[in-house]
Amino acid sequence: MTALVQWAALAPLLALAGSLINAFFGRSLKEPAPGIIASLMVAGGFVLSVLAFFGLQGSEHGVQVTLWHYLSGGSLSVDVGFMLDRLSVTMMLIITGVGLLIHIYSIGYMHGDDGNSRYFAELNLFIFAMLVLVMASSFPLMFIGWEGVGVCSYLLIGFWYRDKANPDAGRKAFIVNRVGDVGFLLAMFLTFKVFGTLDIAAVNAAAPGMLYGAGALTAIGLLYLVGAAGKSAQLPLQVWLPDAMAGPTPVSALIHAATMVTAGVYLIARIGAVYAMAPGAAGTVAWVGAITAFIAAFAAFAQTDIKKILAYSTISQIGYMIAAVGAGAYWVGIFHVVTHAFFKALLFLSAGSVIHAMSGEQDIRKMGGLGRRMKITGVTALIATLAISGVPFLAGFFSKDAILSSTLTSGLLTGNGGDVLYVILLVTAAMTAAYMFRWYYGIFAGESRVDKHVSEHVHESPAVMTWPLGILAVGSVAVGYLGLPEFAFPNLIQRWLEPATAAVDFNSLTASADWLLMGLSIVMVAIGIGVGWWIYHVRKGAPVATLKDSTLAGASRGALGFDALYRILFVASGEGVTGGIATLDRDVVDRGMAGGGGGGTVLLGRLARLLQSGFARAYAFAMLLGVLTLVVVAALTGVLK
Amino acid sequence: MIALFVVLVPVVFAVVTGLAGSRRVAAVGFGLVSTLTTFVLTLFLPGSAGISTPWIPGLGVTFTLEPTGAGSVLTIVAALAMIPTALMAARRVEEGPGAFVALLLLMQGALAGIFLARDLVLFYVAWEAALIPSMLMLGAFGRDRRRAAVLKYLVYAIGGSFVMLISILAIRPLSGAASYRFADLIAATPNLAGATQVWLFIGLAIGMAVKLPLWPLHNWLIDFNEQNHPSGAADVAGTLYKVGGFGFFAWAIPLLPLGMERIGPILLGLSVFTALYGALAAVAQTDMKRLLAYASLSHMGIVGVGIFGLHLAGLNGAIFLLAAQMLSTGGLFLVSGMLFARRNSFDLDRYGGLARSAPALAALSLFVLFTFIGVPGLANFPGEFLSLLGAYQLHPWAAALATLSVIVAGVYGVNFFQRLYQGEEREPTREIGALEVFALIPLVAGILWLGIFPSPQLSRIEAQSQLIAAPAATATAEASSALASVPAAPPARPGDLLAPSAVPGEGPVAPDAPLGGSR
Amino acid sequence: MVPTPYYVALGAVLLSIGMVGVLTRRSAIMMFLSIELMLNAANLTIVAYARQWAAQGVDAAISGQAAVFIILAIAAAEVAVGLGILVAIFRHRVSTDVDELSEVRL
Amino acid sequence: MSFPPAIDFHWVNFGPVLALLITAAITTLFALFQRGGRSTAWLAMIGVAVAAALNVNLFMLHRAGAAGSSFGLRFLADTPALSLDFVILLGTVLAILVSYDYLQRSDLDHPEYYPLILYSATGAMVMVAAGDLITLLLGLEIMSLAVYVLSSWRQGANESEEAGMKYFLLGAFGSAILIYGTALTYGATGSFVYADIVSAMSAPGFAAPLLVTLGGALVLVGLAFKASIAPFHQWAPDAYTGAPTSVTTFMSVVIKTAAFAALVRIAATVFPGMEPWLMTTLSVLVGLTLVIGNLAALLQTGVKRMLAYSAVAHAGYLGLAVLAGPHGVRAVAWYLAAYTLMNVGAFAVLMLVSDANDRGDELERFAGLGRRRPALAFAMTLFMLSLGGIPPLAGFMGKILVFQAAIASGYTVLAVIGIITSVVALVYYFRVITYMYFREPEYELPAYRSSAAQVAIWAAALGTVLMGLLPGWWYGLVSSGQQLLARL
Repeated sequence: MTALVQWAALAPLLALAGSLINAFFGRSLKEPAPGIIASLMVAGGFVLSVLAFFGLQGSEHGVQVTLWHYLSGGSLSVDVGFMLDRLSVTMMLIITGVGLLIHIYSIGYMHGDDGNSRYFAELNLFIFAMLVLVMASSFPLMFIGWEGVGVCSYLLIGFWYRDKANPDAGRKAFIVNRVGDVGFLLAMFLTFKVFGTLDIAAVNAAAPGMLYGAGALTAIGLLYLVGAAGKSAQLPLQVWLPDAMAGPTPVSALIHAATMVTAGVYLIARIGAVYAMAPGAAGTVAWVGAITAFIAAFAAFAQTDIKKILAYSTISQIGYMIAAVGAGAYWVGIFHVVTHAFFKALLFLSAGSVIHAMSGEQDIRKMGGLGRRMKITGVTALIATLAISGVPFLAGFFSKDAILSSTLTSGLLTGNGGDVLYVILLVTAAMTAAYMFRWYYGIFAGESRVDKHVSEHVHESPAVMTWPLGILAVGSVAVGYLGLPEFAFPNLIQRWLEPATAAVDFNSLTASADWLLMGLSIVMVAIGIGVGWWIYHVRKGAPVATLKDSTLAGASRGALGFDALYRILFVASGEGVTGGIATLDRDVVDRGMAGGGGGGTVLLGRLARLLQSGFARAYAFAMLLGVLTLVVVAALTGVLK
Repeated sequence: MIALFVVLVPVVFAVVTGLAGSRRVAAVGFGLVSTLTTFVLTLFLPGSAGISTPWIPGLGVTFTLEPTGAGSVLTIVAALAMIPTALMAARRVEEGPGAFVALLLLMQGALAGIFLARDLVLFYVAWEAALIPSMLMLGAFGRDRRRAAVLKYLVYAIGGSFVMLISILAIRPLSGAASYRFADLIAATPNLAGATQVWLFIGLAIGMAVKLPLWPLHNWLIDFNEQNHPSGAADVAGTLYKVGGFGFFAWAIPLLPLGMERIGPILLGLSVFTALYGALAAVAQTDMKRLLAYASLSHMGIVGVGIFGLHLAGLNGAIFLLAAQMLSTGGLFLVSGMLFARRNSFDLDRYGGLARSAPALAALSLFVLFTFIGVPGLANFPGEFLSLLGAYQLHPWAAALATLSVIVAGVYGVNFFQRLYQGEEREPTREIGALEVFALIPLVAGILWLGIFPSPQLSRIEAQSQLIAAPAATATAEASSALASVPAAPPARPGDLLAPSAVPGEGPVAPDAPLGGSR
Repeated sequence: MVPTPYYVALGAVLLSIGMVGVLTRRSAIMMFLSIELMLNAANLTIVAYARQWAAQGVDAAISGQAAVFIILAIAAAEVAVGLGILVAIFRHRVSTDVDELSEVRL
Repeated sequence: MSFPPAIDFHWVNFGPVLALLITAAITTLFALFQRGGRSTAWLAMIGVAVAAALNVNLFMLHRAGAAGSSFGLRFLADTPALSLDFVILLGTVLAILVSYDYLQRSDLDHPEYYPLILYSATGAMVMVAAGDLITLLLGLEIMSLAVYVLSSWRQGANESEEAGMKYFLLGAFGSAILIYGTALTYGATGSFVYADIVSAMSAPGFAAPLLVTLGGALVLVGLAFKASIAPFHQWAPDAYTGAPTSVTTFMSVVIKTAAFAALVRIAATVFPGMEPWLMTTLSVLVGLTLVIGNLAALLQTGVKRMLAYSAVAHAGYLGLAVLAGPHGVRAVAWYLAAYTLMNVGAFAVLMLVSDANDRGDELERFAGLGRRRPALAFAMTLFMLSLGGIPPLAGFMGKILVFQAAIASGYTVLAVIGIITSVVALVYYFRVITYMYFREPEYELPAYRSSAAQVAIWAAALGTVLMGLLPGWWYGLVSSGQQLLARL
C-alpha cells in the first residue's frame, strides 16, 4: 500500500510545472486555457493526495521520501525530502481539494482580466509552495515553503499592482510575515543547538527524552510561536490579514482563509512533541490563540467591508485552532482547519460571487436582499454562515465544540488557566454567531439598499463559479461528521490523526459533563443568533445605530488600534531611524574618515613644504643642525658612560 | 595546471582586446570567448593539481596556485558572473568598449589569482593587481563625480592593503617558516607568540576589513557603486572583488588563530553592526545604486558573522553566501544598468509601474531581488541561513541581532520592487530585449543551481572550513541544559561534537588537514 | 713637542669658524672660502694624527700624510669648478649674493 | 717607516672604471673639434658598452674565484660592487639616450656634455668600489664636480644657475664635513681602510670608541647628503627642479646609486663596530626622510618637482634596507636597479611632454594624454604604479625586499611608517594617471618626438615589467658570488 504514497511527492512538482507553463507561455495562450491547465495540475495533485490517503490507511507511520541532499555544515545535514504521514496528507487533501475548487471558481472570477495567465501562474506557484510546506521532512525545507507561500501571497495581494493601495497591502503582509519568519529562523537555530539536527521526525523523536519544561524547549516553542503568529495572523502580528483582502477574492479564499494562514496551526501540530514537553510554551500558544479569537471577533462587528468582516472572522477562527493546538489537542486543531477550510472558503467565494454581481461593490451597507436575486449564492452562504456560527449538525459545530472541551480538559493547560480560556472561547462563539448573522443578513436578507444602476445587472454567477459553491456547501455540512464527539460516537479523524501527532494526556470527563458542555455551547450560539436577529431584523439595526459613535464602536472599527499603534511605533520611527542612519553615514562617518585622514595629511604636507625655503644658507643651517644633534648625542653617550 | 590557465586566459585576452582598440565587434567577441573559455576551464578546477615554483628564491616567495575547496567554488561562480558582465559592458559602453572589457578581463584574472593563490605574497600581488583595473574602470568610465570616488577608493583600498603587506612580510621571518606557501606558514605559525599573532592579525584584518567591507571602512563602496559606469558592469566586477571575507577565511584566521581569538569578537561585533547598519541605511536611499550598495554591505555583514562565528556550518555558509551574492548582487546591478538604459536615471522616484509594459523584465528583476533578500530556495538563502545558524551555535545573541536584518531586507526589497515596477505607469517603456535576456540567463541559471543544489559546493568549502572551525563541543552547553538527567538517546544525527579536532603544533600539516579542534 | 690634542682642538676651532662662515656670509665667494677653511681644518687634524701614529711607529702614518695631499688636490679641483660656476652666474646677474638664488622653493 | 711590502694590484679589477675614464678623456679631446654633441654621445655609449662588457667579464672571473680587490681591500670588485656598476652603467646609458635629442631641442648641445657624464659615472663607480675612505672621497668628488657643472648647464637660465650654485655650495659643505669625519676616524683607528678600521675597533682595549663613532657619524652625514636623506636632503628638490631634465634624470639615478652603494657598504661593515646610537640616529633620519619626502611631494603641482621629492622619499625606502646592514645589501642593489628603470622612464616621459625650456611640467600637461599619446601614457602609468609599489611591477618587488630586510632586522616601526607614507605616495603618483585618463586635454602638446628617448622609455618599461614578473633573476645575480667585507 505505501507504494502509493510515494507518488504524492510528485504533487508539488505538478503545481510547479503548471506555474512555469503559465509563466512562460501563458500570455500566448488564450482564456480559459491558463485556468484549465492550472486546475488540471492541482487536480492531479489532489488525485495523488487521495491515493496517498488510501495508501496510509494501513500504516500508522508515514513514508519518508528523500530526493537529494540540500545543506551540510559539520554535523548539520539537511535533505530535500518529504514526510508523507497522515498529518501532512490530510493537509495535502485540503490544499489540493479546496485549492482545486477555487482554481475552477477563478476561471470564472478572473475572466477577462488581462493578468489572467499571471494570476494562475502565481496561484499554482502558491499551491507548490504550500505543498512543500506541509510535506517537508525538515525545518529548512519547510521554511522554503513557509517563505514561498509568503512570497506568493505578496504577489497575489498586490496582483492589481496599478492601484497603489494593493501593492502597499502586499508589502505590509510580506514585511509582517518576515517578522514571523525571523522567529522561525531563530527557532531553527536554537533547535539545532539543542537537538543537533533539523530533521522534524528526529526532533519529535528526541523531544520526549528531554527534561520536562526545560528552558531551551520553552524558548524553542515560543520562537516557533512567533513564526506561527506571523503566518497565521495571530497577536501581535495579526494586522496584515485584513489588508490582505486587497487581493482577488479567490485568493483571499484560498490563501487567506483555507490554507496558508493555517500553516501556523500545522507547524505547532507538526512539532507537538516539543510543545508537549514545554507546558509554558504550550500555555502561551493557547492564550495567544484565545485572545486573538476574542479580539478579532470583537473587531468583526463594526466592519462594513464584506471581505474585511470575513478576514476578522478568519483571524478569530484561527485563534480557535491555535488555542486547540496550544492545548495539545492537535487533531482537534487540524480538524477545525479542515472544517474551516470548507465553510470559510465557501463564505469568501460567495462573497466573491456577490462582489462579482455588484460590479465591484464591497460595502455591505449598500447591499441587502440579494438572496432573492442570487438564489444559489444566498443558500450556500447561509449554510456557511450557520456552519461557522456553530449551529448543530453542521461542520463548525463539531470542531468548535471539540476545541472548547479540549481547552477545559488539557493536561498542558492545567495551571495555565485552561478554564478561563474555555470561557473566553465560549463567549467568542456567541459573538461569532452574532457578527456572522449581521454579515449574512446585511447582504442577502432584509430590504435592498443597492443603488439603482448597480442593481440593474445584479445576477447569479455562472455555473463555473456556482458549482464550487455547491460542493463546498456540501462539505461544510459533511466534514463535521468525521469528528463526532468521541465520547458518544466513533471519531474517525481523531483515530486517523493521533498516530501522526504527539500524545498529550487529557483528564477525561464523564459523558454527562460532555453533554452539558455541548449544550452550553449550543445555548451560546442560540444567544448569539438571537441577539443578531433582534438587532438587525426586529429593530432594523437601531441599537447599533445609537452606538455608532461610541468608543466601543470606534475600538471595534479600528480593531483595537493595533494598526495605528504600529504605524507610530515602526513606520514613523522606522523612517526616522533609517533616514538618520543614512544621513549619519553620509555626513559623519564618511566626512569624518575623509576629513580626518585627508585634512591632517595635507596640513603636514604644507609644513614639510615650508621647510623648503629656497635659501642655500637655510639648507646649510638644517644640515648643521643635523650635525650638531649627532655631536650632542655623541657627547651625551660619552657623558653617560 | 588548470589553475594557471584560469588566471592566464583572461589576462591574455585582456591584452588582445586592449590591442584590438575600440572596435565593438572585437570587444564583444573577445569578451565572450574569453569569459566562456574561462568558465568552462573553471569547471575542471576542483580537485585539479596546482602548480608551485620558486619566485623570489632568496625570500621564500613562491608562485603557487592551488584550487582549494572554497577558492575553486568562488572562482567558478565569479567566472560565471563575468560572462553576462563582459557582454553587457561590450554592448553598452559608449566609447572605448574594448578598453573597458580589457580591464574587466584583467580584473577577472587577478580575482582568480586571489582565490587560487596559495602563497601569501602571490595572494597579495593578485589582491593589489585587481585594484588597478577596477580603479581605471571607475575613473575612466565612471560618472561625473568619479574622481572623488576614485581617490576615496584608492586611499581606503591601498591604505588597508599596505598595512596588510607589513603583516604579510613579517609573518615568515617572525615564524621562521620555510616559505610563504600556505603549507609552510601554517606549519610554522604556531611558533608565534600570542601577542605577535595579535599584531600580525590586526595588520591583516585592517586590509581585509576594507575589502569585506566592514563598518566603518565601507564608505568607498557606496561612492564606488554610485559613480561607476551606468551599465553596471563595473559594479559587478566590484562585487566580485569583495574578497575580504575570503581573505580572513583562507589566510588570516588559519594562520593566526591566537590573533583571531583576541580580535575575532570585535570583528564579529562589527559584522553584526554592519549587517543592521547597511540594511537600515539602504531603506532610506532613493538612488538605485546607493540602495544596492548599502544592501550588499549588509550582506557582507552577514558574511562576517558567519566567518567570525567560527562554526563549521557558518563558515561554509559565509563562503557560499559570498559566491551567491556574486550572482544576485551582480544581477541587480546589471538590472539597474538595463533600467538606466531606459530612463537614463538611477533615481527611484523617476520610475514606477514598469511592470505594465515590461512584465518580463519585472519578473526577472523580482526573481533576482528575492534571491538577493534571501528568499529560501534561491542562491543566497543557504549562505545566509548557515552563516547565521553557525554563528548562533557559539554566539547566540550576536547571531540573533544579525538575523533581524532579514526583516529590514524585506523592507528595502519590496520597496525597491514597488517603486520600480508597481503603481501607475507614467510613460510606457521598452520590454526586455534579447541582449538583456541573454545577459540574465547565466545568472538565473546559476542562482537556481546554487539555490537548489547547494550541497556539493558546501562540501567542497567544508574541506577548508574544517581548518579553522572552532571546537564545537561548547556548542552543546545549551543542549545539556535541556537533556534529561538520564543521557537522552542522541538525536537522529549526532550533535556537533564530532567536529574535527587535532593536537596543536603537530609539525607540518597539509593545507586541508583538520585542525579545527586546536585552532 | 706640542701634544696632538692641541692640534685637534685647533682643527675643531677652524672647522667651527668655517661652518659659522658658511652660515653667516651671503657672498658665495666668502661661503666658499669658509668651506676651504673647513677642509684645512680636516687636513690639520689628519696630519696631527699622522704624526701621532708615526710617533707610535704605526706604518699607517704615511697613508695619513698621503691623504692630506689628495684632499688638497680635491680642494683645488673644487675651487676650479666652483669659481667657474660662480663666474658664469656673475656674468649673468652681476651679483654673488647667494640669497638671491632662492627662486626655486617650496 | 716603510712602504707595505707587496702591493696587490690587479689591473683587471679596474677594467670597467678605466674604460669609462679613458672614453671620457678621449671624448673630451674629441669634443674640442666638435660643434654638436651627437658623435660624442655615440662615443660615450661605446665606452659604456665596453665598460659593461668588462664588468661582465669581471663577474665571470670572480665566479671563477679571482681576487676581488686591489690595494689591500682599498678598491673592491665584489658582487655588490659589480652589480651596482651595472646599475650605474644602465643609468648612464639611459641618461645619454634621454639627452640625445633633448639637448638639441633646447639648444644645450655642447660636446662637453657627454664627457662630463662619463666622468661623473666614473666617479660613481669608484665610489661603489671604495673599500677605504680616501677612495670613497676621490670617487665622490670626481662624480660631484662633474654634476655641479652639468646641473648649471643651461647658461643664463635662473633656475639652472641657481641649481648649480646651491648644489655646489652645499655639496662642498657636505664633503667638507665628510672629510673631517674621515680625519676623526683616522685619528681614532689609524687607518682609512674599512677592514683595518673594523679590526682596530674590535681590537682589545680600543681607546677611542666615541671619537671613531663621531667620525663615522660625520662620514654618514656626508653620504646622507649625497643620498638626500633628511635633514641633509634639501638641495635635492631644488637642484633636480632647476637642472635640465636630462641632467636631473642622470643625477636622480646614478648619484643616488653611488651614494647608497657607499653608504650600505659602510653601514654593513664599519658602523656595526661603532656605538649603537649611530644606527639609531640613522633610523630616525630614515623615518624623517620618508615622512618629509612623501608629504612634500603630495602637494606639488609640477610633475618634475613631484618626482624630485619622490626621489627623496625613495631615499627613505633605500634607507630602510641600509639599516638592515649585511642583510640589506642585496635589497639595496635590487631596489636601485628597479628604481633606475622606473625613474628614468618617468623623467623621460615628462621630458617629452614638457617644453624645451623645461617649463610646462604642470599636471595639466598630462590631461588627456591617454587619448592623445596612448603608448606614452601607458608607459607613464607603468612607471607611476611601479614607483607607487603596485604589484606586479618592479617597484613592488623592491618594496617587498626592502621592507622584508627592515622587518627581519627589527625595524618594524619604521616599516609601518614607510607603509603609511607610501599610501600618501600612491596618491600623488596616481594623480598623474588620473590626469592622463580621467580628464579632457587642456594644453597643446609640443609636437616633439625623440626616437632615442622612446628607446629609453620602452627599455625602462620593459625592464620595469620584467623585474616585477621575474624578480628572481636579478636577485639571484646580486646575491651570488663574493661579498668582501660584507661578511666581516
